[in-house]
Amino acid sequence: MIVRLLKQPQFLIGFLFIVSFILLSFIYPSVMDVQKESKFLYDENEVIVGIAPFSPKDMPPFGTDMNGKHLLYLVLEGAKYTILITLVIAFLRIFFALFFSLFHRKSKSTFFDDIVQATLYIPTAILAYMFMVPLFVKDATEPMGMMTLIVVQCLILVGIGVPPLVSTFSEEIRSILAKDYIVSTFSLGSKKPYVYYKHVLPELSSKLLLLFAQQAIQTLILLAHLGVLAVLIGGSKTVMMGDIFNLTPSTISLSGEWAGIIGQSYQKLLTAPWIILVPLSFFAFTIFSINLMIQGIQNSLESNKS
Amino acid sequence: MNFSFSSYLKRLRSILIGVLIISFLPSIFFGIAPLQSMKLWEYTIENRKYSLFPDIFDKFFYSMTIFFTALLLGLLVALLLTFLATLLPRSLKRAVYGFLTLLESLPDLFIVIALQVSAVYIFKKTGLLIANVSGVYDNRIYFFPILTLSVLPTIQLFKITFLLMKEEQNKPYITVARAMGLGNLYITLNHVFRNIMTSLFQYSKTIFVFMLSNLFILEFVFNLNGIMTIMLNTQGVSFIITVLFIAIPFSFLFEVMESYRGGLNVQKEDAA
Amino acid sequence: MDKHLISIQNLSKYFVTKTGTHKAIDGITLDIVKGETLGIVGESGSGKTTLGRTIMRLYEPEHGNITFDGLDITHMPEKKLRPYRKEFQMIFQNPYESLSPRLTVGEILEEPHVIQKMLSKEERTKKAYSLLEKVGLPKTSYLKKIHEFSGGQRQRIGIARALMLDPKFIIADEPVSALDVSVQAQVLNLLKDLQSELDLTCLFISHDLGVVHYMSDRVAVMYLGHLIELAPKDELYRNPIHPYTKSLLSSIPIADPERRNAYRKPIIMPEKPLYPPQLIHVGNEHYVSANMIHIKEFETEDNRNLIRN
Amino acid sequence: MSSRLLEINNLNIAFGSGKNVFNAVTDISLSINSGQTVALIGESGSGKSVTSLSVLKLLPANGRAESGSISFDDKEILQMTEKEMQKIRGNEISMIFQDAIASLNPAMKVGVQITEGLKYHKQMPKSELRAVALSLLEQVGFHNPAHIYDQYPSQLSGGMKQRILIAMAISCKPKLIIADEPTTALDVTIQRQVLDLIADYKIREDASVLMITHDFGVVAEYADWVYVMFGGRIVESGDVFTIFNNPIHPYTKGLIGCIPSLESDGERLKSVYDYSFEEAGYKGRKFAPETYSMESKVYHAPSSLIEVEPGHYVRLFDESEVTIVG
Repeated sequence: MIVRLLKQPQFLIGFLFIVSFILLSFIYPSVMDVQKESKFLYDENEVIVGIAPFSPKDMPPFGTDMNGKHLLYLVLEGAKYTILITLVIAFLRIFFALFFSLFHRKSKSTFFDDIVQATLYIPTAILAYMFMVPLFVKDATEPMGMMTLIVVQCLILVGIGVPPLVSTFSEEIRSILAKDYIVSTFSLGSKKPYVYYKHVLPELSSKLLLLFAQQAIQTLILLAHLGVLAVLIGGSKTVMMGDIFNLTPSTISLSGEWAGIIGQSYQKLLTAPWIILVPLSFFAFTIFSINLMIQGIQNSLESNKS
Repeated sequence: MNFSFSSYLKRLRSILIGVLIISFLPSIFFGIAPLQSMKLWEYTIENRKYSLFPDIFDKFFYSMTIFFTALLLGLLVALLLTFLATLLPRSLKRAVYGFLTLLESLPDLFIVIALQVSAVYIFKKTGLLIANVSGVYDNRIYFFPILTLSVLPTIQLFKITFLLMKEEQNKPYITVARAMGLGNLYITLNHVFRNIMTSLFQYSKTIFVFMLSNLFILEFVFNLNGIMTIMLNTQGVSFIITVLFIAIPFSFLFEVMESYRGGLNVQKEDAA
Repeated sequence: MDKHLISIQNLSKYFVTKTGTHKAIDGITLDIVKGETLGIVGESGSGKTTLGRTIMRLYEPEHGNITFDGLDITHMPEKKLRPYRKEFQMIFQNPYESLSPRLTVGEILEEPHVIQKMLSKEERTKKAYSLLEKVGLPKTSYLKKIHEFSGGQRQRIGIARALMLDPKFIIADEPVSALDVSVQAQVLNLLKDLQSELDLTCLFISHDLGVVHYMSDRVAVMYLGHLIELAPKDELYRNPIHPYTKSLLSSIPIADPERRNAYRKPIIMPEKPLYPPQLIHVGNEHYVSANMIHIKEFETEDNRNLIRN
Repeated sequence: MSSRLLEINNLNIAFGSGKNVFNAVTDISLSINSGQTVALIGESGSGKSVTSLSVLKLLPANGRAESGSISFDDKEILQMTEKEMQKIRGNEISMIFQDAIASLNPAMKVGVQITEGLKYHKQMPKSELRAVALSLLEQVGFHNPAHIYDQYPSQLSGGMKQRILIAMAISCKPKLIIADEPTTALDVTIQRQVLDLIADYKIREDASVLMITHDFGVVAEYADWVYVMFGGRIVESGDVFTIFNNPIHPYTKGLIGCIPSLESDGERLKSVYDYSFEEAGYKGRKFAPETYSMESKVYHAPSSLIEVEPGHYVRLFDESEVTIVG
């Protein structure tokens, strides 16, 4: 299966982009001089001409954010967090959904289906927001350390994605179980776990990769939305910005992932749009490369069916 | 068309239970949030309290006008594009399809912000304000929200009709129609389009769900304070009411669609 | 043990659908003698496949009971039934759906033993090879996957698999309807040879009366979930009583142009009776549903004496 | 107008191009007189359906008639433009397909679909269409035409849908009906009713029928003339009585032998492979094509149809000494 996938050009391009991006995000400090900050712009005779944030025209390649940090480095720094968090969340969603759908059919509790029905009408961003706000309030009262906060946030993002996935899986499993060769295995007296392990899961596995990639895209989009809502992974603290005359509270993302960049400078949208457009376009690139991987997977699925 | 009211009620009941569970889960996990202090029928924006009831109706109406105009615009543009696509040579068709997957992977947030920024940029450069960019307290803007919200349905509807056109061509009933000596144009218009419209019903459910979450982001970025903004800022009972405001009409729509499709061909694999 | 390997009394299986309960099979009573092949013929919707699968306990029957080799297995819990499952095996209709696309032929053939935890690995492989040879497939197919085989070859693999556990009773559910007519004859002959060689009792299900006639000793006709007529095959062919059986027989085109009967008896599709018909013995092992006995035109000469005695 | 309605002469049809070209059908010659039912019999992959589709120029995109001629009513079909073909399809030649389940537009009422041909070809006004549709429905055996008219295809059984297709096919009173395995997917009781319908139409309108089937019983019951096809070639042809009483080609004998008949007193079914080549062949020349098991590669040395008795042709290899390449 994997060999066939690597032969698909689209899958290869998408896969290489993501892997190289994560690698670069880990090794870039040793490769480029990171500390470069340019809070002020001096013209040839040392006169301060401009103050951060600078547009990509003044400060290639991507310009800087409010406190002069180069967006290029911010984005590279954030890449590993965003992509890895997304992959972990997508994987956990698939894992739990598969786990539930194997046992969900047994338990007659229909609450699960009710939740699935209800989630159709509530945008996922609002759903996540509803859980995140009380979490932050609780964290404010008795802080639980950044790591536990991130873990709980991830669990929330996983929990939201599981119900609709469970109904997709149950659908898939039902259609597989109806196949003749499964009926014939049961006619041999095989137990349910044996049939699941030997026949249902391998048949599902080809779909799992596809669903994983789709979940990764949904998580990326959700992170971007939460960024705009100033709900940041790893929490945020508000800090007084600007000089003493106009102290504007602004939230600083502790974990530095992309949505954080967007979240903390969202108010500057109209004045310094590039600060938000740059991380957003990286979100778009990642989503596009995952889409390429999906097309590669779909082609390989078709080819082995024919 | 075997629409049954009882199955619609069953669906509503299950949505109600689902919403109830969802609205109480946060407080179960993370304790009662202090916002609970406000009365049942209230929502807060920038911690100023507003009473839910008179506002929710026209806010809902405002959001829905944007939603359905965008959907209609999306449908029209998609059909136009499909018709143009049929005239394209085969190689160009694949290129169009590839371009669309690229467009589709643009996150809605990107489109919304890019549009807003470019509108401001054009205004700064040329002084021409195409349309107002954000809904300050009570002036309702329509042009940009509808344009942004229609991008997603246009792409998805076009991709689906595009796929269906290809799929439908080699269906046996097309060969039968050709064997009856009917012209290709006649067949495309009377047979293929008619079928595509009916199978569009099946996919519209997923498109609707996507559009709802886009509507929310739209309202936030353009700060239109429609129904979604209320949903964001309410808790407990008022949250349930807001969700039901959306759930009741849309689940009715889904019920009608499913019953209509039930009569026709078998449920197609979800391609969107 | 009495001579009936399988006997079924009043077996019924209902499926609950959106539009009400569909009585797939209703009140079927049938005995299958050890070593014989009982043919089940019926058109689509007659419930013949459901009957086969209910006997195999793949469906839980609503009422009635199934006795296999003197043992009532109708509601036997799965755990207790498991050892007996190796006694009755099934051959499926669609060669492209009834074998796993991922396993090699060897794995497919040995899976029954893996499930029933019988024989060591070597014995399983030896048996797999011997059965491959018995169904006329080369030894090299052991390592191949099923997408490398034609429909006819896949059906042979299905037959080999059904015989791996040395069953006493085989249910063949439309084993040849998906095959080309030339391959069909080969598979039918293979089934006949294996049955006599391994002394198997067989239930042969098909919509094609010609195929059922060729394979079976006795033939049962099913219509809309009811058993309406049962007789030795030649008796049924020469002296059909139920109007539906008559229509069935007269619809089959005879491969002989001289005997084209331009005039054809009209096809009668009787309404589905409310209650399952009772079968009455009308002489030389010929059973027919009671409510058909009183129909006037049934009193033809050649079976008038039958009615008298 | 000569009594020859349809004349096909050494037609070759190929699919694909370059390296992976596939000759679906080679050197096909057959003719149908008006009022005659001709049967094309063969198994899957024998090219019988492709031949029938080529008569209406309905070959799939990558298929093309490379050489040979198809003349219908003294008009050469292969030279016709798409416009001219559209006037013939459904109007003078109409076709009935095997897969009745999917052959009707699921989103259109059945009654409307029946009269589309009339509306398109005969510009029949809307008012008359409904009346004609109802009479057509009666002709194909529906007792409640008004009710059936308003049904959608998904509400009808397989047998009913096939009758709708027949009603469609005969709506413009065509001279030739091509029935491509019209009853394979149907139960035998419905099959007879459907085949009788086609036969009644043929007699009533003195039309002719090209019947594509794999069931020799259907051929014996309904056909006047038979062409047996294998590996894209005609291996034997003749009138139905000669073919049944004196089949010569081993493949034809095999096809007839492997039908389980109700009168057989238990003798073993002969499969196609039991009729392996009698060494003698016919008058010193071997039967072509050499092997006929569908799996093995078939050796296509030059061969031609020889008239072994008036009107009875068999395909034999041209040279007597032929090296058989498996």
